[in-house]
Parts: sequence; C-alpha cells; structure tokens
Amino acid sequence: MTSALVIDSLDLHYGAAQALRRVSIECRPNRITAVLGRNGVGKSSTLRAITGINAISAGEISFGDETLRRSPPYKRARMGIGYVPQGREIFPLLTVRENLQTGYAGLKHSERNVPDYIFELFPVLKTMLNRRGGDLSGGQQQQLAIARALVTRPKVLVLDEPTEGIQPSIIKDIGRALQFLRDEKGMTILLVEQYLDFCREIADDIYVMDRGEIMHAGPAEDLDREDVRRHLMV
Amino acid sequence: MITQALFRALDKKAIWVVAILLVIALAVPAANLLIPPGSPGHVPNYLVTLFGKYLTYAMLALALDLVWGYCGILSLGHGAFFALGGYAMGMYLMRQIGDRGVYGDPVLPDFMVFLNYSELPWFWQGMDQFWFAMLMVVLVPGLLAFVFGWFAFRSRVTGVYLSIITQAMTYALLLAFFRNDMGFGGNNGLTDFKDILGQPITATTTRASLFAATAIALALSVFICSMIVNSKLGKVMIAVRDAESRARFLGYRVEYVKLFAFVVSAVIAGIAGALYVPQVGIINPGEFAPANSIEVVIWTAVGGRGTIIGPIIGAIIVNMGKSYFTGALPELWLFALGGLFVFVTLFLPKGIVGLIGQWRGYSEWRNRPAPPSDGAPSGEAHASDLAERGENTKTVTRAPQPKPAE
Amino acid sequence: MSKALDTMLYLNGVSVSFDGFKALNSLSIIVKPAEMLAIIGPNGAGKTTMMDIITGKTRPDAGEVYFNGRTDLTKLDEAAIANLGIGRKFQKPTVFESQSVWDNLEMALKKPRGIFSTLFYASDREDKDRILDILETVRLAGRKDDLAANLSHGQKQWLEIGMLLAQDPKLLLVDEPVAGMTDAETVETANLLREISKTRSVVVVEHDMSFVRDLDTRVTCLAEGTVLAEGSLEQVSANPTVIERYLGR
Amino acid sequence: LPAIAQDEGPIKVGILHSLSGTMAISETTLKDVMLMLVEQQNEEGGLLGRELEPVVVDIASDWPLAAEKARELLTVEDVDVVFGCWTSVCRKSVLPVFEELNGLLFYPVQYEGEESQRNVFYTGASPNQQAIPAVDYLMEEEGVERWVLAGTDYVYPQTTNKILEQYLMDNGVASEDIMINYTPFGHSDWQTIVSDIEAFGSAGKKTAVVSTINGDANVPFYRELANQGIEASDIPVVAFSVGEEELSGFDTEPLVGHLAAWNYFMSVDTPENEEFIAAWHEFIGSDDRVTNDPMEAHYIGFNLWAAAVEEAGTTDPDAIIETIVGLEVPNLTGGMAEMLPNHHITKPVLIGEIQDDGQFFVVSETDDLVPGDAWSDYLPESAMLDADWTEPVMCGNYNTETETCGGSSASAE
Amino acid sequence: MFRAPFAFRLLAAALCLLAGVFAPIAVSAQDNTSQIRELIAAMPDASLRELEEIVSSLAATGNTDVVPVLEALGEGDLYFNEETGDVVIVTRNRMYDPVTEEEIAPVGETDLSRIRVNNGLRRDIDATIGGMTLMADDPQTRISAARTMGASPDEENIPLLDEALAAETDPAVRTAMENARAVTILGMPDATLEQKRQAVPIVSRTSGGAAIVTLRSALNEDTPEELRADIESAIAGLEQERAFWQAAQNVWFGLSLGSVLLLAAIGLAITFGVMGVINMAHGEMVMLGAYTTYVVQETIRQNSPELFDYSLAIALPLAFLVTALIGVAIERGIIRWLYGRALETLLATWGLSLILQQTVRSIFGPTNRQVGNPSWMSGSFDFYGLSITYSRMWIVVFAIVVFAALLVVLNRTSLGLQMRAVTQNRRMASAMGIRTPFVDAMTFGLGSGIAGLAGVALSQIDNVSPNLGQGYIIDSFMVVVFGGVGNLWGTLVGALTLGIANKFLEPYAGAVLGKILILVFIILFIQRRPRGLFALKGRAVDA
Ligand SMILES: Nc1ncnc2c1ncn2[C@@H]1O[C@H](COP(=O)(O)OP(=O)(O)OP(=O)(O)O)[C@@H](O)[C@H]1O
Ligand SMILES: Nc1ncnc2c1ncn2[C@@H]1O[C@H](COP(=O)(O)OP(=O)(O)OP(=O)(O)O)[C@@H](O)[C@H]1O
Ligand SMILES: NC(N)=O
Ligand SMILES: [Mg+2]
Ligand SMILES: [Mg+2]
Repeated sequence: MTSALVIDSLDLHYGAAQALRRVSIECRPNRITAVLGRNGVGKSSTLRAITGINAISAGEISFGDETLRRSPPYKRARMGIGYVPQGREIFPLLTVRENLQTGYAGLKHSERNVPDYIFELFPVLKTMLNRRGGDLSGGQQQQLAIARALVTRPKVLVLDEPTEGIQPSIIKDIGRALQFLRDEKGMTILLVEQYLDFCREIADDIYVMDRGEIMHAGPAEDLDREDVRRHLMV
Repeated sequence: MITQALFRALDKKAIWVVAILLVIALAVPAANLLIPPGSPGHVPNYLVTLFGKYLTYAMLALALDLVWGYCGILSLGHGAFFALGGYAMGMYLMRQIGDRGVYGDPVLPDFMVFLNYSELPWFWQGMDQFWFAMLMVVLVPGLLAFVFGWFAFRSRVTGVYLSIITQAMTYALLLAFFRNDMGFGGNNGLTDFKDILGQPITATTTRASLFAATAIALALSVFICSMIVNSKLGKVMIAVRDAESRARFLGYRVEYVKLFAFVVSAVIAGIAGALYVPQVGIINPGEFAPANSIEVVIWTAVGGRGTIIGPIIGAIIVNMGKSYFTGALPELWLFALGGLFVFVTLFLPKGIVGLIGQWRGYSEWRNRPAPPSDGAPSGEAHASDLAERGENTKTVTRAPQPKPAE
Repeated sequence: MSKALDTMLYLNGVSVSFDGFKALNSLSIIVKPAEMLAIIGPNGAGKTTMMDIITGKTRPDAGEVYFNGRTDLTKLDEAAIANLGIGRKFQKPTVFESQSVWDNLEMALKKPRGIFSTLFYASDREDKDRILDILETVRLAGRKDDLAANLSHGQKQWLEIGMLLAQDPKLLLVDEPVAGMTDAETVETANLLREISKTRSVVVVEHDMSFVRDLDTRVTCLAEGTVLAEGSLEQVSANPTVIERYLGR
Repeated sequence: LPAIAQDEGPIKVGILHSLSGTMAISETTLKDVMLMLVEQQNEEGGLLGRELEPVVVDIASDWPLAAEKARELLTVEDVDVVFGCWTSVCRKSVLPVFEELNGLLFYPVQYEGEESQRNVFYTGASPNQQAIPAVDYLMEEEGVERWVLAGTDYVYPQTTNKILEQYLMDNGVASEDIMINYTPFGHSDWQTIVSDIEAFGSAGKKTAVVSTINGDANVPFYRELANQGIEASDIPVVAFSVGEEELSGFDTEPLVGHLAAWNYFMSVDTPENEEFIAAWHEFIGSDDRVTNDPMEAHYIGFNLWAAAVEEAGTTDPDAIIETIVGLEVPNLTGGMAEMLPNHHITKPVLIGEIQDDGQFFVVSETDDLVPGDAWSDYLPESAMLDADWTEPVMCGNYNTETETCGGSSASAE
Repeated sequence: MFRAPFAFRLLAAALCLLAGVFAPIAVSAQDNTSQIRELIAAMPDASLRELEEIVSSLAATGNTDVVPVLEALGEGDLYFNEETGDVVIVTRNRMYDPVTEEEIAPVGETDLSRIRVNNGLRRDIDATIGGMTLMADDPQTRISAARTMGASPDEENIPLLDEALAAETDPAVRTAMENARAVTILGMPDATLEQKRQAVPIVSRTSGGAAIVTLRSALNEDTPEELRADIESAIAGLEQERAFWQAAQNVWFGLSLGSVLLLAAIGLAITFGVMGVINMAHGEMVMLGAYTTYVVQETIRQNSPELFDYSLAIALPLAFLVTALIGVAIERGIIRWLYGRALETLLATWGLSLILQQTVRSIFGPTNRQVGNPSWMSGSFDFYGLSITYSRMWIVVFAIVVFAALLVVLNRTSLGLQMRAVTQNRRMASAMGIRTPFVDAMTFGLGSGIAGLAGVALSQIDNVSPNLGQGYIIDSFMVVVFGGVGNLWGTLVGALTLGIANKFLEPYAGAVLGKILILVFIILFIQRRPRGLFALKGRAVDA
C-alpha cells in the first residue's frame, strides 16, 4: 500500500455552480497532509466529498484498494475515515457521553469504549460527560468533535479547521496529539487549516487551493515560499 | 414612500394575477348573464357559484400563505377565521329572513324560536345592518387573531407548538359552535337564507355579483399580500421565518411582525368566509374542523408555498379535483387525492408553481453526472438538488425547517 | 450604579448558573465609550455567556448590567437592547440563509424597525451606497445577489461582520471574528476593529493571540466565569495562571 | 322541446350519500341499497318504459360539498330524483338547492321533525314515530320512573330530548328524575357518564336511559355499559340511532335486553322482508350483511316515487309532488306506507330488545300505523303548526290558529 | 357489579342441581318432575305474559331442578325443536335436556328456535333463582342470591335469609346476607324500632350509593327520633366516604383515559417527537393495528373458537409486525426523500392517510368490524370503593409496559442512541458510521409498530372502523406537544395530566364544555411554557 487516500480530479457542483475543479490530493500513509486556502476556495467541499456528504460530479476517490465514489458516508466511516467537520456539528441534545458513543456504530462489541488517550487529550470532556453537547461552549464542542471522530478508530482522520475557537494551550495539545496519532497509531491525517503556524509545525505535505483548484502541492516547508503565500493573501 | 410601496406591490407577477382576476370578475358574470344558455361561451349558473366558492378558498389559502409561506407560522387553525367571517355574514343573512322563517317570528331566527329564546342574544344585535355585519366580518377574526397572536407571539410560542395551539383553538371553537346553547344554530348552523342587500340570494344576478365581488376581493388580497411581501417588511418576515432570534438581535420586534401578518391574514380569511357563505348557502361548525384547516395548508403546499400565485392555483386545482372526483370516482377519489398529495411532495417539492422553475433548470441538470445511486446522502442531495434546480430567485429557495427534536 | 455613569458597558457582580453549573461567577467588567476591550480565556470560561447576558439572551441570576451609564439591560428584551445600539456577531455565524447577501445587509442597516416604517421603506441612494461600502469591506461585493446559504463558512463570518457594521451600533460585541480566516484577513480585521473603536465601544473575544496583539488594547482574561487577569496583553500573558490555564507551554 | 328529448333517455336517480369521512360508516349502505333498488326496477323493465340510471356522488361528510353536489346532480346531471343525506345538517344544507331548482329529495333517516318542505319527502321517522312510543313502552311495560336522556350534542338529540322532556313532565315525571347529558361527536371515553348513569339509577326508582347518541360513539358507549355491568334488567337503554348495522360492530352478548325503537327490524318475520333480505344478500355478495331501518326507508321512498312516476306518467317534479301524496306502498313489516300531505309517511313503531346475535327481538309493536308528524304537538311553538302540501293549503308550516301559512312559503307564493 | 362468566354460572347451576339431589327438599321434589316437564313443554307457544306465569309456576314447585332451565331461559339458551316441540338447552358446544341434563344428539340448527324473553321476564327469573339458590353449595352463588334479594327487598325473604344465615359460615356470604336482611328490614313498615336501629350500621357497612339510597328512603315524617339520628349520622359518614371514593374514581377514570391517550400518542412521540415527521398517517397505523386484531379474531372465530381468549396475545405481535412493516415501507418509499423538509411530510402523510383509510374501506367495508373482548378483558371488579373494569385496567398496564419498553429502547440501546443521533443531524450521523437509512427505517417502523400495538388496545374499547385513527390523531398531537416534543416522559405526564384533568372537569362542565376547557387550558399552558411541559432548556435547544 503506497498511499492511504487518493483523490483524483474531483469536480463538484452546487447546483449549477462549480465549486471544485479537477482537485487531486494524495495523502501519504502515516503523514499529515494539510490543505490551505482562503475563505470559500473549496477546502471544506473537498473534505465533504471525501466523507461522502457531498456528491461529486466527476473524479475518483480511493482509499487503499477500495474506490469510494459510490459509497454512502456511513460505509466510508466504517472503512476507517474519521471526520471532524467545520462548525463542529455536535448532536446538540445528546450528552457528551452519547455523542462519543455515536462513534461505536461501526465498531465490534469488544472495541466499544472510549480510548483513554482521548480523555488525556481533552480532560474537560471527562468532567462533562452528562452535559448535553449543545450546551457546551464553542471550544468544548470542538474538542468533543475531535474526540468523537477518534472514537471510531479511524485509519484516516479528516479534520476541517480543528483549531477554530480553541484556546491556545489546547491547540498545542491537539498538535501534539495529531503527531502522536500519526507516529504511534499509524494514522493518516488530512487537515484543512487556516492557522499557518500550526500547519508549519505539524504538517508533512501541503496543498494550497484557490477558486476550487489545487494551486500548489509540496512539502510543508513550501509554506514559506512567496508564490505559495500569495494564494493565501487577500 | 407610500406610492413607492404601492408600485412595488405590482411587481411583474402580481400585476398579472391582479389583472387576470379583474378580467375574470367582469367576464364570467358577463358570460353568465349576457350570453344566453345553450350558446357557446355561456357560463352556467352552476359554474359561477362553484368557481365563486373556489375563489373564496383561494383567498383563504393566500391568507394562510402570508403567515406560513412568508412568516413561518404554520397555522393549523386558519379555518377558524374563515368560519368566523362566514358566521358574521350568516348572521346578517339570517336576520334578513325576518318574518319569513317557519315560525314567522319577525326578529328571532327559527332555531331561536325553537330553543325558547325570548329575545335576540346581545351578539346578534345590529347584525341586521349590512355595514355592521361587514364590520364584524373584519373585526371578529381580526380581533381573535390579535388576541391570540398577542399572547402566543409574546410568549414566543413557535413551530409545532404554535401550530398545535392554533389547532386547539379551532377545535375548541368547533365544539363550542356545535353547542346549541351558543346561539349559533348548533351543528345545523345557519342556513335557509333569503336575501342579501335586498336581492334574492338565489337570483342569477346576485350570484354573478357575488362572484365578481369575490374575484375583486381576491385581487385586492393579492395586491395587499404582494405589497407586504415585496416590502422590506416582507424580507423581515422571511428573516423571522428562518432565524427568528437572529432577527431579534437585529432589533426587530418579531412578535409585532408576526402579529401584523397574522392579523392581516385572519382578516383576509374572514372576508373570504363572508363571501363563501352566501354562495354555498350554509355555514355550519364543520368549517371549524381541524381537518379543514389542514386542507388549506395542503392546497397551499400543492400550489407552491411562499409565492403569491401558488396558493391560489393550489386551492383551485385541489378543489376542482375534489369536485370532479367526488362525482366521477365517488368510491376511489380519496386514492386520487391522496396520491396527488404524495406525488406533489415527492416530485414537486415547490408545488405546481415550482414546476416551471424546475423545468427551466432541467436542461442544466441533465448534463450533470448522476449523484450516487444508493446511500444516505441521496435524500439530502435530492432535496437540495431540487431546491437548486428550482427558482434561483432570492425569495424562498429553502423552506424554514423546524428542528426535529426541539 | 453611580460608578456606571460614564461607562458604555458596566457589568458588576454578574452571576449565572445552568442546572447548578456556575457559568459566570460574580463577573465585573467595564467598557468606556470609544474603548476596545479584548477578552480571552479558556474554552468554557463564560465569554459567550457574558455576551448572551448583555444582549438579553440569558438573564443573570445576580448582578448589574448597565448600558451607557443608565439603561438597565437586565430589564429589556433582545430587540430593545439591539435598538439601544448594541450589535453582536455570534461565535457561530448566523445569517438569514434564504435571503441574499444584499438583503441581509439591508435588514441590518440602521433604520426604523417599526412595522409600518419597514412596510413603506424604500431604499435611497445613501442606503445603497452604505451597503455597497460594507460589501467592499467584507469582500462580498461579487456575491451580493447570492443566497447567504451558499456562502462558505468563512464568508458567512464576513457577512456577519458586515451586518454588524451596517447596524452601526454604539457597542459592538464581537465573538471570535477571525476564526477560520487567513492570517492576512486576520490582520485586516484587527485594523478594521481598531478603526471602529475610535468612535465606538468594542468588546472582542478571541483565542488568536496574534490578532489580540494586533488589536493593541486592554485585555481581560476570564476563567471559570470570573476575571482572572487584566491589563495589557504582555501583562496578562505573563501571568502564570493565565499561562497555566490558557496559553499553555 | 327538451322534455321530449329527455323522455327518451334513461331516468336518472341521484344518490347523494357520504362514501368517505365520518358518515361513510352509515351512509355507504344506503348508497348500496339504492343501487340495488334501481337494479331491481330495471330488471322489471324500468319505469315508463325507460331505464333507470343511478348517479352516485360522494359528499364526503362535508355539508357545503353536499350542497354543491346536489346542485351538480340537479343541473349538470339533470337527475329526476335524489335519494340522500343522513344527518339533518346535510338535509338543511341541500334543502335550499332543491327548493331553488325544484328537485325531489327523499330523506331516509329518523330526524327531529319541525320541518316540511315541498321538495323533500321524509321517509324516516319523526319524533312521534319513534321517541314517544318508546318512552310510552318504558313507562308502561318496565315501570320506568327516572330518566336519563343521553345524546350527542347536536340538533336531532337536542330536539328529541326537548320533546321528550316536555312529554315526560306532562306525564308527571319530576324534573329531578330527568338527567340530560350531551357528549361531543365521536365521544369515546364513557367511563364517567356510564358511572353517573349508574349512580343516577341507584336512587331506588326504576331508571332507563333514552339514548340519542349518534353512530360512532355508540360502540364505546355500549362497551362501557357492558364492562361496568349495567344490565338491561337494571337500567335498560333504549336507543334511537342504534340499529343492526351499529350492533354488528361488537359483541352484543352482554347487552342483551337493551332496547331500540325503530320502524323496522331485520328480524321482522314477513315475506316482504325475507325477500328484501335475500335480495340484499345477493346484491352485496355476503350473507353477513344486515339490513336496517334507513334502508327500509329508502325502499319505501323509492317505491313511492316509482309508483308516483307510473301514476303521473312523467318524472316531472311538480307532477310527482302532486301525485305522490296519498299513494301507498307496502313496507317491510307487513303494513302499508302512505305518503301523507305533510310529506311524511305512516309507519309502525317497533320496540326491540337486543339479542346476542346482534338482532332485535320485537317486544312491542303499535297496533296501528302512526302518521308522521312534521310539527311536534308537544312543543308550544309548533303545536299549532301543520304541514299540508295539497290544495288548498299548500304550506309546510300552516298556522292552524291564525289560518295563515307562515314564513318562507308564504312569500314564495 | 360483577357479572359472572357464563360457563361459571353454568357450573353453579349444575352444583345447585347436585345440591338439589342430596338436599332433604329433594324428596318432595321428586313428585313434581312431571309437572315441571309440562310447564316447560308449554313454553314454546307461550306469549311473554304466559311465560311469566310459567316461570312463577316453576318457581312455585320449589324444586331446584328448575334452576338450569330458568338460567337457560334468562340467558337465551333455551330453544325448542320446531318439529317436535321439544325444549332443549343449547350452549356453545352442547345441547341437553333441560331437566335431566342428558345430552341430546344434535339436530340441524335450522330446526331450533329460541324461546324469546324480555327484560321483565329476565328480572323475574333472576329473582326466582335468587330465592332458590340462597342455600346453594357454591358461596359465590349464595352471595349473588343474597345480592339479588338486597336489590329487590321483599318481606317474604326474611325467613329465607334467617334460615340461610343460621347455617352460613362463610363470612363473605354472611355479610351479603346480613346486608340483604338489613336492607329489607329498613324498608319494612312493621319492623320494630330496635330491628331497624340494628339494621342501620349493617347497611352503612356496605358503603356506596345504594346504601345511602336505602337509608334515605327509610326516612319519613314518622321516623322515630333515635332512628332518625342514627340514619342521618350514617348517611353523613357514607357521604363523606363516597366523596372520597368519587374523587378516587375520577383519578382512576383519568388515569385510564390518560393511558389511552398515551398509547395513541406514544408512537407519534417517536415518528413526530424523535424523527420530526409530522405524521398525519399515525392514526391510520393505529387503525391498521385494530384491523389486524379483527382479522386475528375472525380467523380464530372461524377456525378455533377456543383460542378466543388468546386472540389479543396473538394480535399484539402481529399488529406490531404488520404496522411496522408498513411503516418501513412508507419510510423507504416516501419519507426518506423528505428529511429536512418536515412540513412536506405533513402533506405526504396526509395523502397517505387518505389512501390508507380508503384502502381499508375498500377491503373491509365502511362499517364497524366486530372485535370482541376476551373474557379477561370483560366485566369489572370492586377495589375498595372503586369500580374498575378489566379492560381499562389492562389497558393501563399495557400502556405502562409499552412506555417502559420504549424508554429502554430509546435510552438504553445503541439503536435508540443512533435514532436520536440520526434525527438530530443526519449527515453527521452518517459520517460517524451510523447506517442512517437502516436507522430511519427502524425508527419509523418502531413508531408505526407501536401505533399498531395501540390499535390492538383501542380495538377493545372503541369502534373498529376506517375512521378509528381520525378520532385520535388530534388528541395525540396535543399530548405530544403539551408534554414537550422529543421527550418521552413529557408524553407520559402530558397524557395522564390531560386524562385526569378531563375527568375532573367532565362531571362539572359536561363532556363538551369539559373538552373545550381542556383545549383552552392547553392554549394557555403553552403560553406559560412555550415548549411544553417537559421543555428542553438551554443552548442545546436554540442552537
Ligand atoms: N451548500 C452550498 N451551496 C451552494 N454553494 C456552496 C455551498 N457550500 C459552499 N458553497 C460555495 O462553494 C465554495 C466553496 O466552499 P467551501 O465551504 O468548500 O469553502 P472553504 O474553502 O471551506 O471556505 P472557508 O475557509 O470559508 O471554510 C464557496 O464559494 C461557497 O460559496
Ligand atoms: N445552557 C447551558 N447549560 C449548561 N451549561 C452551559 C449552558 N450554557 C453554557 N454552559 C456552560 O457554561 C460554560 C461557559 O460557556 P461559554 O460558551 O460562555 O464559554 P466561552 O467562554 O464562550 O468558551 P469558548 O471559548 O469555548 O467559546 C461552559 O462550560 C458551558 O459548558
Ligand atoms: N337526523 C339525524 N339522525 O341526524
Ligand atoms: Mg470551510
Ligand atoms: Mg464562546
């Protein structure tokens, strides 16, 4: 297996409007791949295409030996794609515990528990297990969203702006955690992020998007290149 | 400013509707009265009354659409306003009978003589005056809507909770009007009318005039609704529909916006009811039945919610279907009607009116690759696809969605 | 109360709890006219809850909340508070999705909010220019006729900021304005807010320290519903408890 | 002349019943029986050498729709006669249409009276043909001294109870021995009322319930009676709206002995009835289906109309209205039904006890046929009214004191 | 009032007969057997009046052998052979001689006609049998005999009662007999003051309205002072007791109405409350459940009537299955296209409800179908001062069981969690690996299935007609909304509150006004609590 997740020439439409144009990304296994770009360039659309939430109009997504193009989101999740959406999308009326338990759906009975490292990473969740997800503060919800994705024991973790609304100390923890997941748990990670310093610190590969297209692909160091940065300017 | 608002009311679509209605208001009575029966072009009496009835239903549906389609208030009790307007008219017509009732009492309607009333109850006073009765047609539904809305909107009753209490309201009125002791004729209601404004109610000319009056009233309602929804207030109504609390944080008095729409709508419904009664010849508590109000919602949805023309088309088509099928397929018509509702929801999510927009978007859509055939997103994709393919105007592309578990 | 007199926003001893959980614990905060206050603090410190209280969404269990020195905000509802001149940008962007970007701004525009004044409202040149201005500022000019629903997450954030500007409030409450923005946008937003704070009072909540630094203003750090530290960013971020509980090492 | 052209086509018989909605439960059978009668008549060669053609419409338990459909039948379909309606409000809503368009309506259900219209023929019982004899029976045979008048809250029960209350008081019943109770349509929770009846009935005086409870509400009512153990021998219930069809909805074993007053029971042993039942079973294709009183009313009404058509030699409404009065046709209980000048008919009154097979056992029958009275003699405001649609009176509400024709018809002249 | 099941009475009659054989009276009885036969033989041709005379003549023989024939006559089980004129007793599965009880070879049914009776005759028979069975072996028979005497007091019964009391040891029977005796004495003009004063406490011991009536009627102008005082204080005590039990009875009525509402609403609490589908076809699911019961009972009646008492047990799982499957089909066919468009579900399900009603009307006809109560669902029993009908009691129990089961499914199983997750955020749930199509179908199926279960219960107290569901749909929505949408406990408390409130209002306001008041109450209540009784609070809701 050379690569964990490959997307190839994706096109995506919202009604008549085209949001993605021939987007291709390759996530190397055991690596953190970051996608960057300004507002509205199609980053989230790409991730939603990967998870199956948005239907694509052309292109191919493959995961290991499987092609995902026609699989519904739950099949992809069960294959091992964990998703942390932008805007958290917590189940508001479920308690924190129940929110975490929704991740059990694709697991064997023996695996139906919350790995300890999750609570080490986000201790606040442990104290709030019985509070309803919707009542949490924004940052707490973001932490819950990440934790919830980890409960599914993903092989690939797809995160959409995971640091949004999170306090600095926990951002650092998340960074360390992603590295831990990559190194110790062998996860492949695909990350959309605006927070450049964060990317620079943890990403292995970067892709830069503009207007629905990939404008640049390369190692994380490329972030300091002028031509790359220009895509991120207003 | 006001002229501008009036001008705006007659936008492209509305002006057509108003014009067509006004032409109908003249043409149909003319075709009925001037062209002799048997000649081509003659509109028989039967159809005049029938279509007069449909137009009152159209008015009711339009009234509902103002609150539901534009303001997000799903009233399941709009039939109550219609019925109250109808009763006010019915009371006037009852009093016009005078001593021609079976018991020959000059003042008391028959059912009161029979129930040993010695004098007219206070709420029947003055109803022999046309102007007063018409005032009541407007005032009673308006006032009920105002009081009901005042409390409900101030208490921030929304969504299904509001829908269900409007249903409770009409249901309670249904039961109350069924009671003989209420003084409204019990379940038989008010019937056996003789004249309206001194004209015999069954005369062809009266029928034709009533039809014309209804068409004009509907045209006026279209004009008023169009003026409202095309104004900034209309935008605020939609804002309230979609994100009520956000509108509050912008400083809009959501409860007044809703109250305004609700009262205007109730008044239109009441006038529709008042025009309905002389044309069908009876008003009875059945009009308060919750199922009737639900039907109004359905006409609106079938025609296309959140548009001016939609509810009118919906009301007329569904009722024409009902008239036709109850005669042509007396034993099967419920299958036809039920099937129509299912069909419309599945294939015309924006109603009959949306069909046109859908057609427009069709070619574009055809060139697109098919979405995944199985699986979860299809439901969503389907819904939003259709929404996208529909009108691309800025009004209502999306229906306000009450959150499921709230 | 007398202390409140020359303030724009005056919170004193405000407490609120949800099912026994104290989200705000005797919180006191003062914002002067034409002053900007940046608020930081751990997730769940009560920053958003504080804004909920100011805007009338949540009623405090105890404490005083005064606007402009005399208006007791705890007695007013959301619309009344908004009409006093308090505008808010929500943490989670909330816009009117089924209406165009333009209409969203038009509704936010500072104009009479009554039934009949909106019914008979006709936009004049001035209003249109103002909206166009704002569209430029938030970089949505190209999408003014699109439905707000079709904006991306970050674009909705911008639209909300635009709506806040359109309201032209005396006091702006801005909850995490730069979440999801690129670094360049962040800088610009800071400039924008600084500009505004010359004439208005602004309360900004953010976790992005570089942004807070760009704001270059007084900083308050909340934790567990109360003020943990106050002062310039340097002072606050040097506070060991702040480092321990918020910034991390 | 259109009349000639018309004479060549079939004679159209409008059938105006609810086939859906709440009243379908009762009215569908009436539509079926009408289809059967028309079919039978056609087998006998139709009328005036012309075939009969039934025109069925569904009024869907919606009364304004009933008016619309009546108009449609009379103008669009050009029917010669209409058989229809069950509820009084249905009749009230279509009545102006029949008056305006000069149609003929045969109304087959027992009703509250206080009406007589030129275009309508009332083939069901008026209160004096059902309620009063039933009460007489209870007073005389069962020695009832205390009365519960229970009904659904609408005009028919209210009127009937008003008449009965007056009648009972005239017969020396004290007002504290009368309990009147109304319930909404479709009432399904009878616990309180049944236990109230039981309490009312345990005052040491023989008590009976006179029930004008409407259709749907009866099943739960009788079930509650049975479950609370109110037996006919303790507190008999006599009903005016419960017939064989209603009983077929539940197990009648615990209800044996409760009563109903009608003008026809399926169990009546006459050759006509036997033939009718056999024909019905064959027509409907099931031997389990029952017959009931309104079906007989349609049977009578149809035959009266047919006889009038034969006699008048035309289906013209005016001619029929003139001819039909005084005609007699056999009813199903061994007597003759005569159309009276007030457009009501003569009927025997039968009191039956419910049997465990869902049938009634006739325990009392009036010796003579009772003529239907349009205006009750027991109500002061209508005691002096009379209806007579023959010359010279020609009036549905003729005041015998002032000798004038009141109200609508007066001015219509 | 207790109605003994029929078979049981028969047994009692048989026991009486045995008693008759061995009792001393039997010696003299032997010689009037032929007279009895003659009397019985005269029955077929007798008019109702003549039958009355025959009954009293039979009673006059004093022979307990006549009890079975009288019982049979009263029950309508006495037939005669039209050809031979022989009188026979026919019960469900056998036919025998009225006197000897010997089985008779069955003849074709058409040859038999029933001997008709009316209420008056039935009363006579009851009284007669009462007199004859006061000494029966079975205590229950003796109790009912005593009760019959108490219900129609007659001076002549006093010696019989005294005789019976002297021999009676069973305390329950003694109580009944003493009561009958006391009631009789209080009504006797020539009983002594002492006797009457002794009777007062015995009568008031039985409590209930009947005792008050007996005591009241014992009062007149010339009631002696002491007795008057006794009676008045006894009445006062009884009135107080009665007021208490009346209130308790109202609570029970309310609970049982509430449990009916609960059953009707609880399926809706799933399809509407959890899924957000404005399910106007819910009532039709209930109706389909009731029709399933009908079909099951019909099948049983045709094929194995002895299973009738199990019909509900068979119907329950079937009804659940049938309606759940239909629910799944509806969800897969229609509802699934409408998620996120809650209001459209109103339109589609309304259409469906029309279609389902008309389908049932076409298949089963528009009229009521007969669904019977199994014996364990019939009759009532007294519980202290309460009269409780079995059908209502089992419905209360059933409602609670269904509620509890649903609570467990929703809150304790992973399917329940997934159901809630899916309805709160379908896309995200799918992205978490939850098979949303499956869960949707299961949820709608569960809600529909539960509606079907409700239908089985409602078939026991209401019409089984195509309109059945229409009668409950509005109330169901009221309950769910009143309780707070999405909260199962709210539905429970809402249903019970509305039930009890209704039953407390009904006696004062009447059923119609009571219902209006309840509706007004709901409207006002929602003003106070705009999200229902068990409103969810906090950010989670308006987020
Ligand atoms: N549901 C939708 N319907 C229509 N258009 C959409 C929808 N969602 C996104 N878009 C459009 O598609 C484009 C890409 O959006 P996307 O959400 O992928 O951007 P993004 O790169 O994630 O931006 P951000 O940084 O603001 O989150 C945007 O122009 C947006 O306006
Ligand atoms: N309705 C509620 N019920 C229970 N707890 C609540 C409720 N509302 C807020 N909380 C809790 O109150 C605390 C303060 O929340 P708040 O949203 O004000 O935090 P915040 O400072 O804005 O955090 P963040 O930086 O993550 O946005 C949190 O712990 C939250 O879980
Ligand atoms: N006429 C009746 N029964 O309504
Ligand atoms: Mg994004
Ligand atoms: Mg916050």
